[in-house]
Formats: sequence, C-alpha cells, structure tokens
Amino acid sequence: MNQKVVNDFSITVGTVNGSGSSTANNTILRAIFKMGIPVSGKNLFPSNIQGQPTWYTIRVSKDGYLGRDESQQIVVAINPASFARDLAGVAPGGAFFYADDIKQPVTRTDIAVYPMPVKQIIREQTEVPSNLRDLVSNMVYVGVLAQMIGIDLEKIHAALDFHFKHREKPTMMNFNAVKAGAEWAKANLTKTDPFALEPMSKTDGMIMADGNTAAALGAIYGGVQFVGWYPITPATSLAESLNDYLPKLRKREDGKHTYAVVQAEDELAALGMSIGAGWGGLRAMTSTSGPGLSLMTEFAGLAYYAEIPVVIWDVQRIGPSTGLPTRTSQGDLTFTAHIGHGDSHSVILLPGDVFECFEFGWKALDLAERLQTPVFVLSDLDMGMNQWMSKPFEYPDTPMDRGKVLSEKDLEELKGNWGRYLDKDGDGITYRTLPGNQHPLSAYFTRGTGHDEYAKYTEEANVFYRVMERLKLKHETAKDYVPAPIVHETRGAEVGILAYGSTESAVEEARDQLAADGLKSSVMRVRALPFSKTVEKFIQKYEQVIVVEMNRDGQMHQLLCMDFPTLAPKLKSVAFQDGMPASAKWIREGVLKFAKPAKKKVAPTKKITVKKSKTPAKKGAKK
Amino acid sequence: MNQKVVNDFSITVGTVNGSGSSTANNTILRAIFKMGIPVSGKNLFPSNIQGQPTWYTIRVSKDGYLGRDESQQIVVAINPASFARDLAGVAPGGAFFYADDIKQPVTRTDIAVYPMPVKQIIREQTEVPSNLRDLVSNMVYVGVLAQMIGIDLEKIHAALDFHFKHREKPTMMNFNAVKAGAEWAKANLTKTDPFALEPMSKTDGMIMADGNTAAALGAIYGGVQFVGWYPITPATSLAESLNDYLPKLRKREDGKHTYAVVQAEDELAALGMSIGAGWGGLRAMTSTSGPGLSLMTEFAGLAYYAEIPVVIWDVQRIGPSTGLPTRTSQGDLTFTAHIGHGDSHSVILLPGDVFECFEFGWKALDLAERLQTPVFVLSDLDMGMNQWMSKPFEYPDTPMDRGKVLSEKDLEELKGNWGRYLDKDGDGITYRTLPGNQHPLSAYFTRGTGHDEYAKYTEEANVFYRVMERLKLKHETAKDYVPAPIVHETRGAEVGILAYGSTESAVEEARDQLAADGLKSSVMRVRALPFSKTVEKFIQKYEQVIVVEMNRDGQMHQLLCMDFPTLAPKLKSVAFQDGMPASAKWIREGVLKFAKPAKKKVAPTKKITVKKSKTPAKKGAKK
Amino acid sequence: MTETLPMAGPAVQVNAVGLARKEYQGNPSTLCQGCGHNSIANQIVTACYEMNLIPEKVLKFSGIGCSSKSPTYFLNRSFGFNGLHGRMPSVATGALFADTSMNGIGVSGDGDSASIGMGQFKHVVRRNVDMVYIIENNGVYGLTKGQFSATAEVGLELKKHGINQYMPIDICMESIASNATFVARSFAGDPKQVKELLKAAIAHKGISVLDIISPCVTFNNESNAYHSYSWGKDHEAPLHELSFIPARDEIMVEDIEPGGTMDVELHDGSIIKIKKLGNDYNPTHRWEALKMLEEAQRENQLVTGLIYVEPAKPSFTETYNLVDTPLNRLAETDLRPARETIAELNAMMF
Amino acid sequence: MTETLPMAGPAVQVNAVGLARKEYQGNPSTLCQGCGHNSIANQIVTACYEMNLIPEKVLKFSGIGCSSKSPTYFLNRSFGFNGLHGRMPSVATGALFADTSMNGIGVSGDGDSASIGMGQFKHVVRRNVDMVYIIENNGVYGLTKGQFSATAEVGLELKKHGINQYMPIDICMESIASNATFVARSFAGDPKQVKELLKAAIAHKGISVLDIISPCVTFNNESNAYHSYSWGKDHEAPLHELSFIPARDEIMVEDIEPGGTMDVELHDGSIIKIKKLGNDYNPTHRWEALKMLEEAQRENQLVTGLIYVEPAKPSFTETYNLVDTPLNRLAETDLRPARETIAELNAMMF
Ligand SMILES: Cc1ncc(C[n+]2csc(CCOP(=O)(O)OP(=O)(O)O)c2C)c(N)n1
Ligand SMILES: Cc1ncc(C[n+]2csc(CCOP(=O)(O)OP(=O)(O)O)c2C)c(N)n1
Ligand code: SF4
Ligand code: SF4
Ligand SMILES: [Mg+2]
Ligand SMILES: [Mg+2]
Repeated sequence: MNQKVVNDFSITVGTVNGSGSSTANNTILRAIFKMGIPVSGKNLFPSNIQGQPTWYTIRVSKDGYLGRDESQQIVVAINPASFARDLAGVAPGGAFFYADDIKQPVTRTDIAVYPMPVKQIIREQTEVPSNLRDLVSNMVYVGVLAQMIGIDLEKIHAALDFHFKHREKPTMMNFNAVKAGAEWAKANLTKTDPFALEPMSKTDGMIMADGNTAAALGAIYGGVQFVGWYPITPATSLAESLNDYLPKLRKREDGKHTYAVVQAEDELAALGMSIGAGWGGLRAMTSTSGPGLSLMTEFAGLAYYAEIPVVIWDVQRIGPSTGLPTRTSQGDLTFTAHIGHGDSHSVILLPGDVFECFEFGWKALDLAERLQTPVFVLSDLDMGMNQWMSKPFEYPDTPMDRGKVLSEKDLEELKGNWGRYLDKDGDGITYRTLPGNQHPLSAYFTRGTGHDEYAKYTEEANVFYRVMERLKLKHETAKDYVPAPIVHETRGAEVGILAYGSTESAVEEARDQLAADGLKSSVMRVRALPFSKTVEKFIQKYEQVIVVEMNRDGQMHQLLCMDFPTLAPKLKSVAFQDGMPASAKWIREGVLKFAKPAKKKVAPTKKITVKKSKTPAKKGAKK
Repeated sequence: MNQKVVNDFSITVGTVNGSGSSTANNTILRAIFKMGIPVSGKNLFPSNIQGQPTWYTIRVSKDGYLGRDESQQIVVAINPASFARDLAGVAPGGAFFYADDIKQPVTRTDIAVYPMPVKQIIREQTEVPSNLRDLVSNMVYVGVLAQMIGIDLEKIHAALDFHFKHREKPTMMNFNAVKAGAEWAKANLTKTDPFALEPMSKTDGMIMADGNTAAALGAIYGGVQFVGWYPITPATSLAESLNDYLPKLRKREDGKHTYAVVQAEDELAALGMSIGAGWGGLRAMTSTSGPGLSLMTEFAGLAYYAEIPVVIWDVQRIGPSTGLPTRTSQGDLTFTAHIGHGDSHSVILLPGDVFECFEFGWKALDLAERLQTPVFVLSDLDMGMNQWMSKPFEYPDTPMDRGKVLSEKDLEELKGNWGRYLDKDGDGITYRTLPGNQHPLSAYFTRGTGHDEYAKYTEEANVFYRVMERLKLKHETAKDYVPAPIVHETRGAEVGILAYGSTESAVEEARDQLAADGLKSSVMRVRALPFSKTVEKFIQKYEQVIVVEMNRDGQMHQLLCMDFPTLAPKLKSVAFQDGMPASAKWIREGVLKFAKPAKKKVAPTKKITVKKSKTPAKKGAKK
Repeated sequence: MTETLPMAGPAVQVNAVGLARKEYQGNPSTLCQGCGHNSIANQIVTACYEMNLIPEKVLKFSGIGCSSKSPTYFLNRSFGFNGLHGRMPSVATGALFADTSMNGIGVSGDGDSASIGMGQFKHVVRRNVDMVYIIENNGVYGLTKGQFSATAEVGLELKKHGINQYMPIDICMESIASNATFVARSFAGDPKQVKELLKAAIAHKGISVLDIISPCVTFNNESNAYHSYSWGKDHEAPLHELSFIPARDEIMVEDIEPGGTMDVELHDGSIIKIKKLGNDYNPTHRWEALKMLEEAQRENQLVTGLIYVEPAKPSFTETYNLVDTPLNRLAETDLRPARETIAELNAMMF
Repeated sequence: MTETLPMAGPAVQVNAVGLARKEYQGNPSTLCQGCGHNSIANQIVTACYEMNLIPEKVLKFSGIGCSSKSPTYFLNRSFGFNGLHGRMPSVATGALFADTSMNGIGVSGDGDSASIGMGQFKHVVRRNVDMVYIIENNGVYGLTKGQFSATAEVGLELKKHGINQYMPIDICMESIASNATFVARSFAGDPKQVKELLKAAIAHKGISVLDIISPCVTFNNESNAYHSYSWGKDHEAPLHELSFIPARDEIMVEDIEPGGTMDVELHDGSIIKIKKLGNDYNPTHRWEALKMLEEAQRENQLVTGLIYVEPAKPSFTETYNLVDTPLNRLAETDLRPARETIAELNAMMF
C-alpha cells in the first residue's frame, strides 16, 4: 500500500439514472462536508429519465479546491452498462468498488478492487419492502465506502435525517442499510488502497446549496413578485425552488399571496408576461436556458428599447441548438451581450458561486428597476444544479432599490410635468409611473416603435437618434451600478488571468499550480457587463491577460476585444468546452501556452492523471 | 439668378401617403434616368397606410453619386401638413414648388417660389374620372417640374408607358396631365432658379431596379424551390417579387410548378419550413427583417448545428424592437454574426448594390448547399425598396453548386459506408444524402442534440468537442467560398476606409471629397463574413482603418476587433444611424475626426448645406 | 407635456364619475379613412364613458398591425402597451397582476391573433385572464399591405398572393374550444351592437373575446372583383394602384333586428351575410354555441351577438389568491422576508 | 456505419414488399420502462409493416420531449428529423415538399404540441399537410420531470407545482375547430386500436391527427394519491423520490367492444374512463363530432376511435400543382431559367 492519501482525492459513482442513487451520493457528499472536509459533488446525468448511465463525482480536497479534478481515484461501479468504462477510468493506484452481481472481468492489477454483495445485503434488510429494495440498495455502497475510507457514520445519519426531513422511519431504514454495508465491509474487506478521510474543521459555518436554489432564495429576498417561466433543464429547479420557498418565506397571516409564479406556454410568453409585470411595477423575472433564451430574443429587444425592468436568469447548458441539455457551459455570453436585432447591449451579471447566486438573486431585481432594462444573469448547470459548499447567505445589505418611480404625489408636485423618457438627471435613466397611478397625467404609452421623450410615437430621425444615444449613456451609467470585478493581485505577477462564473475554483487551483510552476499570476473575476473601468485598468496593467472560459469561441475574449480595441493585442484566449466543468488542468495548460514561468521548469501538477476528455489547451487555445 | 446648376441637385417631393404620388415620383426618376443622367430616388415613408406625410427624394448627379445628399435644392410641397417643414428645408438659393390650394405663408425670400394650381389643372382634364382625380393630379407637378428644370417629356411618356405596362389608356390619361402641367408652367412661370437638366449618356445600358426585386430574381436564377416567409416591411416585396416572377421565369409547358412559396403563420414557421425544405434537398430560403430575424434565432441555431442549407435574407430596418419599420439601417450585423445561444458564427453576405442583390441571390443558394449551413444575406431598406440604377443583371457564371450530396449510386459504390458528419475531405464539410434516396443505408437522423459522425445521438464529451471543432474548421473553409472584398487602393493613401452594403455610393463620394480635402484613402468593401485573409491584409497595410457603417454601435468595427485582436488598435469606428441613408457628408466628417489631410486645409464639401439630422461625426465617432 | 388638465366646464355633459366623453378620447386616428377599426375605437370610447370607467383604471394592450394601433385612438388617460406582433396576450397577462382592480382592454388583429399569435391567443383564453380581447378582423394584413391572414375566406384572391386555399380560422369557435368564458361576434358597421357587446365584455370577469368583423377598405378587395380599385370594367385592364388609397366612408348598417339577416356590401363589392342571434338563442350552452357556429360556417353566414358566456368561472388572477393591496403598491416590508429569517434559511441549507 | 444490410433469410416472414418486421424497427428505447410511448412506437412498426410501406419512403419528424424521442425507436431505415420543441409542424411542412411521394409520420407530445407548439399545430392542421401527426398525450412534461402540460386535467396536483387550475386543451376538438380532415383518439394501452387507427391515418391523404393517451409512469402521478411513489399509507409521510423510478409494466387493456366503456387504472391509481365509439357513430359529420367531444368532456370520458374524417379535401402539397418528379430530383435545367432569358429580364427592368 502506498503512502496514505488523506482528504485529497475524487470518488466517482457510476449508476443508472432513475435508480435513486442521487440520494446515496448526496449523503456521501453531505457526510464528508459535515466532517469538516472541503468537498464538492458533480452529477453527470443523461438527458433522459430512466435507464441510462449516470455518474456522480465527489471531490475531497483538504486545500479547498472545489473544481473538477480530471482524475478519479475511487470509482464505485453499480451499472453493468458502464462497468468496463468505469473500471478503465480508475487512476493507477486507485480503488474500485463494484456490485458483485455484475459479472464482468476485472482485469486491472494496478488498483485495489473491492466487490460488494449489494443485492445480498439489501435482501437481508427485512425492514425494506420489496418495492423499495432497489432504491435503498444504493445505501449499501455508501456503507461499504464509509467503512473503507472512513466516513463518519454519525454524519451519514445526519445527512439522511436532513434528506428525509427528520422523519425517522425512512431515515432509519436507509441508515440501517448503510450500517449493514459498513459492517459487511469491516468483516470482509481488507484495505489495500491509500485513500482516507480525516475530520477537519474547514467547513465550519458553511452551508451546502445549489445555485438554482440560491438564486430563487435571493430573488425572494429581493422581493420577487412575478415569475413567468417555462420548464427547461437545467433552469427548471430555479422556478421550482421559487414554488417551494415562496410560500414559506413570504407566508402571511391572512394566507394571501404577494406574488405569482406562472408556468407559461413557452419562453416567449414567459418573458412576455414578466415584461408585462415589470412594466406594471412588479419585481419580475424569468429563468431559462439556451433554447429558451433564443426564443426570448424579440422580447428582450423590446424590453431594452422600451426600458422595462425584468430579470432573466439563463442557467447555461451546452448549445448550439438543443446541444447537450445536461452538460454545463459558458456559451451564451456573446449572444446575450447583443441579443436582439438592431443596436443593443445587455446588462449581464456573472455570479461565480452559489453565494453570489443568492446575492445576485436580489441585486438583479434592484438593478433592473434602477436601470429600467432587462438584466441577464448567466449561471450554468454546474453552478445551478450541483451542490456546493458556500459561505452562508447574507441578508441584503441595502434596502430595495425601486429606481426612479413617480407617485401621485410626485406628479402633483411636478404639476404633471414629466416625460417618461426625459433624462432629467443626465444619467440616461428616466422616470416612470406605474399603472394604477391615479393622477390624470400619469399615463403614458409604451411601445417598441420610435418614441420621443414623452413616449409619443415618432419617426423623426433626430429624435430616434437622441433616444438611442441616451440608451448608450444609460449603459455607461450601468457601469457604476453593476457588481465590481474581484481582483486578486499577486506581487510581481507576470501575467493576468481574467475569468468569470463557475470556473472560479478551478482557476484558483490552476493559479496555485502555476505558482508552483514558477509563474505568478494576478486574477480578475469579472462579475458583470458592461465592463467597468477596473476591468480596463487590470488589462492595462499586465503585459498579457489570459481570458479563461468554458466555451469554444472565447466569448469573453471576444467581448473584451470589442470594448477595448486598443488593449486587444494583450488579450489571449484560453477557451475550452466539452460539457465537463472546468478543471485546473486545462486552465493551467492553457495559460502555459502563452506565459512561460520564469524558471522554465514546468512540473506536472499531479502524478496521477487519467485522460478522459481531451486536453483543452492544445485545441482550445487561441491567440 | 445664380449660375446654372446642371445635373447636380436634389429634388424632394413632400406628399401624403396613400395619395398615389409614388407613381409620379417614379416617373420623374425614370425620365431623368432615360435622359442619360445618373439619378437615384429614395422614398421616406411612414409606417402606416394612408394620410401621413411622406417624402421622395431624387438626386441628380452628373458625377454618378447615388448616395443621399443632405441638402435639398428643389422641394415640391403637396402636403399641407408638412408644408412649413418642407419650405424650411429648401437649401438657400433653391426652388420651392407647391400646390396653391395650400394656403400657408411662404416667408422665404432666398429661394425661388412657384405656386402650382394643381387642383384647377386637373379639373380641366375632363378625361380623368372624378374618382381618379386625386391620383392623377400628382402628374401635374411632374409636368410643372418637367417644364421648369427640363425633363424630356418623351422620356416621361416612356416612363409612364412602362409603369402602366404599355396600356395606352392610363398612360395617355396620365401623360396628358403631365403635359397640361408643363404647358401651364410654360405659360405662367418665370424661371428664377439655377437648376437644369441636360441629357447625358451616363446611364446607357443600365437598368433600374430595387434590391428586393433583384434578390428575388437572383434567387430564381439560383433555382430557388422553396420559400417560407412572413410579411414584414421592408422585406415583404422580396417574397412578393418571387410570387410575381417565378410563374414567368419558371413557366413550363405542362403548367406545373417546380417551386413552392408558402406564406407561413410567423417567422419561426417561415424558417422552420425553409429548413425542412433545405434538409429535404430543396434550394430553400426565407426573407425577413429585424423582428422576424429575432424570432428565427432558435431555428438558426438548429440549422447551424445540424448543418442544414438555407438562405435567410434580412432586409434591415431600424431596431431595436419594432423601431422605425420604414427606415433603413445596418444594425443587425453583430446580432446575426452570433445568432443563437451557444457557440456559433454565421456566414453572412453583404451585397453593396442592386446588382449584387441579384448576384448574391443565386450565390447564397450555392453557398448554403456547399457549406451546409444557413447563409444570411444582409440587405437594407434603402437598397431593398428604393429604385437604383445598376449594371444589367448578369447570368450566373458558374453552374449551380449543389454541394456534397451522395446519390443511390454513390452509396452503392461506397457500399453504404458513409457518415453524415464524417469529414472525408478535411475541409470540415461532410456528405449528406437526401430524403427519397432509396438506398437502404441512405437514411440518417437529424437532430439539434449532440451527435457523432454517423449522426447518432451522443453525450460523449470528446465527440461533442470534435464535432464543434469541425464546425470551426468549416467556418475557416467558408472563407475560400464567400465573395471576396472589393478593394480600391490609392497610391500613397494615408488611410484605409472599410465599409459594406448600401453605403457604397456615399463612401465613394466621401472619398472624392476627402481627396479634394487632401486626404488620400484606399477603400475596402467587405462583402462577406467570415473575413478572408484579404481583409486582414488590408488592415495590416494601413496605419489606421476607418470602419464606416450605418448603426449606433459600430458593429462591423466590433466584429473586426473580435476577429483581429492584434490589429484592433488600428481600427476606428465611424458609425451613425438615424434612419436616413448614409450621406457623404457624415462619412467625410467622420473620417476627418481620425485622419487629417496632409495639407491641413479642410474645405467644406459644399457651400449649401441644410441641417436636418444631427451631424454624425460628433456623436457617432468612437475610438 | 406641459398641458394642464382640461377643466370640466359647467355646460359639458358628464357621466356618473364626473367625466365628459372627451376624457375618454385618444389621439386622432392615423388609419385609413373608412377603416372599420376607427369605428370600433369610437365605440370603445363610448362604452367606457357609459360604463363610468375611470380612465386611470384601464390598461390598454395591443400587438402590431393597423388594428393594434387603435389603443392610441382611445383613452389617452390610460396606460397603454403596444407590444410585439402576436404577443399581446402574454404582456397583458403579466401586467394585469400589477393591480387586479384595473380593467384590461386589448385590441388585436386577425393576423396578430390568428396567425403569429395563435398560441398566445389560445392560452390567454384558456387561462381566463380577466380582460376584453378585441380582434378587429379584416381577413388581411392591413399594415403590411394586403397579404392573407388566417381568417381570410377560402377562395379569396389577392394581388400578388393568388387564391387563398385554406379554411378561415373561426375566432369564436377557437375561443369556445379553448374554454373561453365570454365569446361574441359583431360587425364594425353596427356600432350599437359593438357598443353593447363591449359593455357586456367589460362587465364580464374573465376573458371576453370579441371578434369584430372590420373591413379593410384598402387591401381586402379582390383585384378581380367588379369594384376593385380600377376605373371601371370598360378599360382594357383594371389598375390596382396600391399606393393610391381613395378616401371612403365607413360602412354602416341600419339596425338588424334580433334573429334577422342582412346582406352587406363591402367596399370591394363583395357581400357578407350578417345574421343577428335571436332572443331565443341561449348563450350559456357550450355545444349549442359550437353547433350554431358550425352551421353558420357551412352557410357562409356571419352570426353576430353574444355567442357564449360562462359567468361563474374564476378569472386567472383570482386563482392566485392575492392580497387586496395592488401588488405594485406593496412595500419592502411586504416583500422582503425579515432579517431574522436568514439564519433559519441558512440552517435549512444543511 | 460499416454494418451491412441484414439479409432476409428464408425462414423470416416478409410482407408484400419483401421486408421482415424487423426492417421496420428502430433503436432500443431509452424511455422509462412501462412508458406508454414505447407501445405506440411498437404499433408504428407493425402498422408500417402491415401497410407494406417501404421504409425509405417514410420521413419521421418530432419535436422535443420523451415522446419526441420516439422516432429513433422505429423505422431505422427512414430519414428522421428531431427538430425543436414545438416546431415539428413547420419542419415537416417544408420537408414534405422535397418529395411528395413520401409518407410523413410525426410524433409529438402534449407539451410539444399543445403548449409551446399550439400555433404551429393549429396551422399545420389548417393547411392539411399530408402527414400522420401523433400526439403522445400524458398530460405532463415527461422529459423535464413532471410539470403540467396544457392537456393536464383540472385539479390535478403535481409535486412542486400545486394544483392545475385550467381546463385541459382537447387535441381532438382543437383539430376539428381548425378543420382537420382526420381526427382520432386512442389509448396507448389498446395496441390493436392504436394500430388500426395508425393504418387508417397513413392511408388518409392530408393531416391525420392521432391523439393517443399515453400515461407517463413516472411523473403523472398525484403525489397525494393513494398509489403514488410512497411506500404506503401507514408511513408518516409519503416519500416521493423523484430520482427513483421503479420499473413498471405498460398498462394494457383487453378489447373494449365498440360502444363499450372501461375504467382503466393508471400507475398512480387514478382512473381514466375509456369509451369506444360505437359502430353507429358516423365520423363524417363535423358538428356531431364536436357535440360528441363536448359531451365526453362534460362526462370526463375518454372517447376513442375515429372521430372525424373528411377524405376529399386536397392536401397542402396538392394545392401547389407540382411537377411529377420529386422536387429534390430536379436538375439545373429545370431550375435555372435559360441563358437567353437574362436579356429579356433586364429589358423588363426599364
Ligand atoms: C415579428 C413580426 N413579424 C412581422 C411584422 C410585420 N407586421 C406588422 S403588422 C402585420 C400584420 C398585421 O395584420 P393584422 O393583425 O390582421 O392587423 P391589420 O393591419 O389587418 O389590422 C405584420 C405581419 C412585425 N411587426 N413583427
Ligand atoms: C425551447 C425549449 N424550451 C424548453 C425545452 C425543455 N423541454 C424539453 S421536453 C419538454 C416538455 C416535453 O413535454 P411533452 O411534449 O409533453 O413530452 P413528454 O416528455 O411528456 O412525452 C420541455 C419543456 C426545450 N427543449 N426547448
Ligand atoms: S390598410 Fe386596411 S386595416 Fe389598415 S388602416 Fe387602412 S383600411 Fe384599416
Ligand atoms: S418520464 Fe414519463 S413520458 Fe418520459 S419516458 Fe418516462 S414514463 Fe415516458
Ligand atoms: Mg387584419
Ligand atoms: Mg407530455
């Protein structure tokens, strides 16, 4: 047996979807988390409902790296259909657990191999009714694994108790199966692999959540009132979480509702309704993914030009077209930045983690009303649907910003003397009234056609020009309102790295590796468009700025080149996408394509690497 | 009276829409054209059907400049509602004709003023039935004008004869009204303005057509077979021209049809049908404008990813949103270049004139089938709906390119051994079979979801990656197929100008003016995306390349910065849009913002300038 | 907008809420003279006046088309939203949540609702959104100059578009199929009936679909018909000059008594057969309504009147059990959960 | 794709065109075990086999959804196009022009056709496009894990989505309202009837709408129902574990005689009442059909059988008077006007 590897490895479980294994996998994840060890879990699931291979990967990282690790030290194989592939995927020196009813040859000798009599053990659990046997049998591998790598059974109990909402019966039935697995392992298996868990205190005070739930919760704290939506993976759970939590968090004594969530007939209607509501003065949002976003194009243009506040969450999956509906991506950025025919530019928020999904959940609603424009929030499947450890959500630190709205009283004071599109403050943002305002001069007419400062129809060339220039000014103003980028500067950094969204943890890991390679880097995580002055300054500061992202065409790089033509030669693109979440490996390799460490000696990051998806840097790099 | 101004002035006619004046204005245009004098006409019409002000501008230019001239030397005012404005718009020293039943004060003394008793003259034309009097009365001002500036009456007759399809009665009835107008003017008016027409031979062999008709005709020569479309200004007349001309040009003895034009229920269906037809092996196209294009986003992404040939004409009008439906624009470029969620990039053709509308009409169909991808053709309202003089259309100089299609025989030879998405030739373009192919291995399954080289469903990361990389390669290949840019190099040029589309004539005029200012320029007219090597070389060659376009955000500039980051600092944007076609004036002023002529002495272009729309350079210029 | 509020002088006649009819007016129409849509806008003004609606309590919606321009021609003192082609229903659905005490009036066209907007139209009906949904039905696309819409009759021939091959979509039958709770049909030239049906529609809680036949004087005229814009049959060929639109009078019919029929000649000389529902017709039976419409289709009749009504069904917003205060008047305290909840929430996150 | 063609051995039974049943098969299904959609795919295989269709003469279409995956499970030797959510009709409409001798078979879901696809569905029906249009109707969105579709019954309660408030859209009534020429309804668990109706639909020229009730074993099960995925009423709380889907058998009914009714219990314990149209029912009367559907709705019955047929109406492509050669086999000489025409054309341009 090699030297003990503590709290620093990855576990992959290969099962069949619809078999209920996600409860088991989440239990492992949560138990490790409760042991105080930084951990992350990623579900790789197919775009169907039952019967297809699915994988769940848990990364345990004492150093707190939560990004995807391309190597798999421990593999649990439950699905005969993916058995051979799962076996081949174990890193040399790794461990392989499998359900022993799978009668396929285990040919490798460089790994530890543990057959598990899952079926037999579950059959011995007489309290489990026969129709639930398949479901609960997943707990057996949890138990075996717990025993073999040292997951604290008490923490497993806590995880189950949480999952089953503190109902004892299901909790115990499942926990007993875990224990049975553990006991069997203790009695029958001899550990020959080096992987072990030891309690830490690195997750103290942290929570576990997925980005979609966080976004929904954030929106609720942002006072969301209207949601028009249409189901689509991976955005569905965002709206469903609103359905879940709104009744709890916005409960009133009279039992009445202060909100409405409407499942629309499609995405055009979903955004159309939300725009109607936003126009009406409600905090309105919709959530969707790529294909839905494409369908929202025309309405997005209307909201931009007619200046209607609305929030659009795009939980990105792989396009183009239907693409890979259950794989993650950062591929909608360039499209969103210029969504709609005619000149337009979008305000886009780019949350980097679950915490920011919550934060931008409410901030986006503030921004939409402040800027009177659609605000897009680009999350992705990895962030949105996977469980992440996170700082606890923080209560909004600013009161709700309802923007420039004129009440009856305001109008009286103004003697009705106002114009819907009149730039009184010189910031490009104008005042609006809300339907229901009873002042006889409050009403105005909203349209997607040419209009003047008083919202009157016009085809006058100079008026049209003027309004469009004001919209440009408003976009400038937006720079002062959107979340500022987060910069980590390193003294003596030779290169700047610019990234955004869910790649954050992989980027941090890659930077540490690069530092070990001898390449010091500073990093900027951009959190919004339009780009603020800080972004420009960061690019100015470094000889090279490497833009890291998870798409084919280097879309953030494209947009930066557009906005900063004079700085464009410094910008290098490291872009890669195959549906798998970003890994430190391809980021590091991508960066090294452009920037060589001073000391020239590039050490490989990890001894054990297993190739599964293509190396990114070779193909994804672009000057 | 000033010195005679011959063949170098603009005429604007202000009327009411729905009053039938377009026949009159077209008649003036055509008659001048037949006099051998270069001339262009632009219709500025409202987005309604009847009763609103509308203007028609005719520019007569001995030097062959066909772009818009911002000054109006001659104004004809028929509409009481726009009378004051029309009067104010006359350039100092200009001439003002008006219907004398308009009882409004004519206050200006710096222009020649000619009242016309239109109503009276038409009443005297007893052959005109009373219900047609209003219609035919427009001919009176044609006659007056003809007399006063010297339009050849015979040419007017020819124009009317053409308009009325050689039917004598309507021709003569209208012509008599013209004559009556002319005779009245001869007897009653004294010429006090300097503007005169004299025959030339500069239009010999030329034709007059609008871009939409040209595009339809080009498509017919390209063998178009299926058109799914939905009405929208200014694209409607493209499809309607297909309805007009297909029966004539594709007439068969058996009376049967080789094509189908389907008015769909909306633009989603219009493109969906066209994609179905293109997939089925038909030469398929659709035509639309901004809002329709926005609605086509999702389908465009499908066609891109599933690699289906289809042609999409976008006759641009002003966006965003419904915008100004009857005003011209180049505002859809950036959106089209990245239409659809996920990574995508479009093949776009950019015709510069009516001749190219015809040429790209057939070429686009070749390209779509060659490249198996949607091909967008971006025309605009100015090019599409206005009459332009043009070289005669040329018969296609290459046989129809049906691209890589495998027949039954091919499959037999291959023993059915083929893959729909298998890159046999290394150019990224794969082979397809067509429905109806009777070989039992011909069939394949088309989808917008992840697929492998054999069109089988897959979620494999590396396969998805491979297919996307091949699409990138195909985009590279496209550079060899799309129309090359047109370059005019000037020896010793200090600056490069890059433009596209309908601004061509205004750019040429501006270059001549700049040359007179002492600034020599070379010009490249880009005719397609992706940008070929030539574009890069052109930019490399000049210290500054000024990108001229008709939109707010400098979209071509944006795309060039994206594609050529290392050259981006050289690229300057001169972008302006207010719905009016480009004028040499704002282009010149825009260029001068960046490039100063060597001799430093910038002479104003024309002595007489009337401000109507804002000067562009001040606001539209962007570094 | 420096105009001050018009003061109601003593001589002006006012309604129960103290407003004169002109307080209900809009801008002057920019539609063609003689367009059926104009007369409908007038009736909306009158109906709202007579119903004593407060203009500030009305929301106006429309899509895109000549018909969809109408909201600018009535109720200048009401908020309006002229949205996208075919997408009025969704905008209205969302907007009406803002303050459920408002009255929604939507005006759409046959192209807007039956072609591009079919999906949204069907779904707004199905949801029973509380609004008046007027379709100014002329069988053509007016604003884009005369293409067939989905309600064009079979066999209609239009210049540049040939002969329509498809059965027209029957707005009323479609509405009933999708469980509309108020369905009526009228004819723009019958202002009295239009007004009465409008009033009933405004009073109805839930969706009220009003299919109003509203002839396009300009484009729905058969180029091969006797009365098309030609100058008579004696000329060699008819001249259909699309850029010339003679001003015409709106078509108006005299009173048709209940149960009676009348042949109305349109501007192009074509005839529509109008039949008014009789007093014996019971509009509360869904399948009687379907049967009646089916028969009318077969007999090429345009049956006008209140075709179907189901008054009891809760409207869309009602099913949401909303607070009494208009949602758009709720304050931060109503909308943002209290500070102390955040700790509980985090605890719920495991 | 190096497989060679399967050779028809002597023992294999073949149909009139010399093909064995397995030549009509597709890939193995990836749908849930027990899903109604699977049995429909099987019947498509059998119907095509029994109708002696040549697979190369069939075009398959679908939208997006579990149902829309079906075309991969039948007729591997046919071209297929799995398009966008709700947009199958337009793709099929265009594609069927390529070669009008082909048979079009489309498979869609209730979400695909009645929610997002309502507009295209109505218009493909109205145009009478010659294709079989199957809607595998389960009242939910299967592929996105169990939200309401527009055909969900009122009062249905789904986990995370509460109680459905709207009347379901009746595919058959909608089809007839839009002048469909063939409308039938069946139940996936009645394979014989499904097959016979499929054969009739394939034979029909024009649009044939087949509304097939096809229960979703996984998501259309009321979480509050007795038989939901709980482990019994005796537990404190039912456990609805969405990530666990027990394998189930497809629901199959015995023969229901014409005119007969049967109560069928679905996997979730809910009951649907099936009534088969009797021999005395005449499917050529449009309003009888409407009446029958209206009654069935009121009585909460699922009436199966051929509901309406109008055989004579020309199909969409027929109205285009196309050449006999498939359009996609025409050569340049058929498509590009002759060289000499260009001069004439230029002359026409003034
Ligand atoms: C997405 C989109 N497509 C097309 C158009 C062009 N368009 C404007 S109005 C109209 C048709 C209007 O017809 P209808 O609704 O019947 O109104 P009408 O003018 O006849 O009153 C069309 C196609 C548009 N504005 N937007
Ligand atoms: C534009 C778009 N929106 C949403 C989705 C997500 N989506 C996939 S299938 C589906 C619903 C399918 O329901 P149905 O048609 O009833 O099929 P079923 O799965 O029930 O057979 C949805 C909403 C999508 N693919 N595309
Ligand atoms: S074109 Fe027709 S519909 Fe439009 S305003 Fe004129 S008459 Fe009315
Ligand atoms: S989820 Fe429902 S519809 Fe989808 S395959 Fe499973 S049973 Fe069928
Ligand atoms: Mg209409
Ligand atoms: Mg379904």
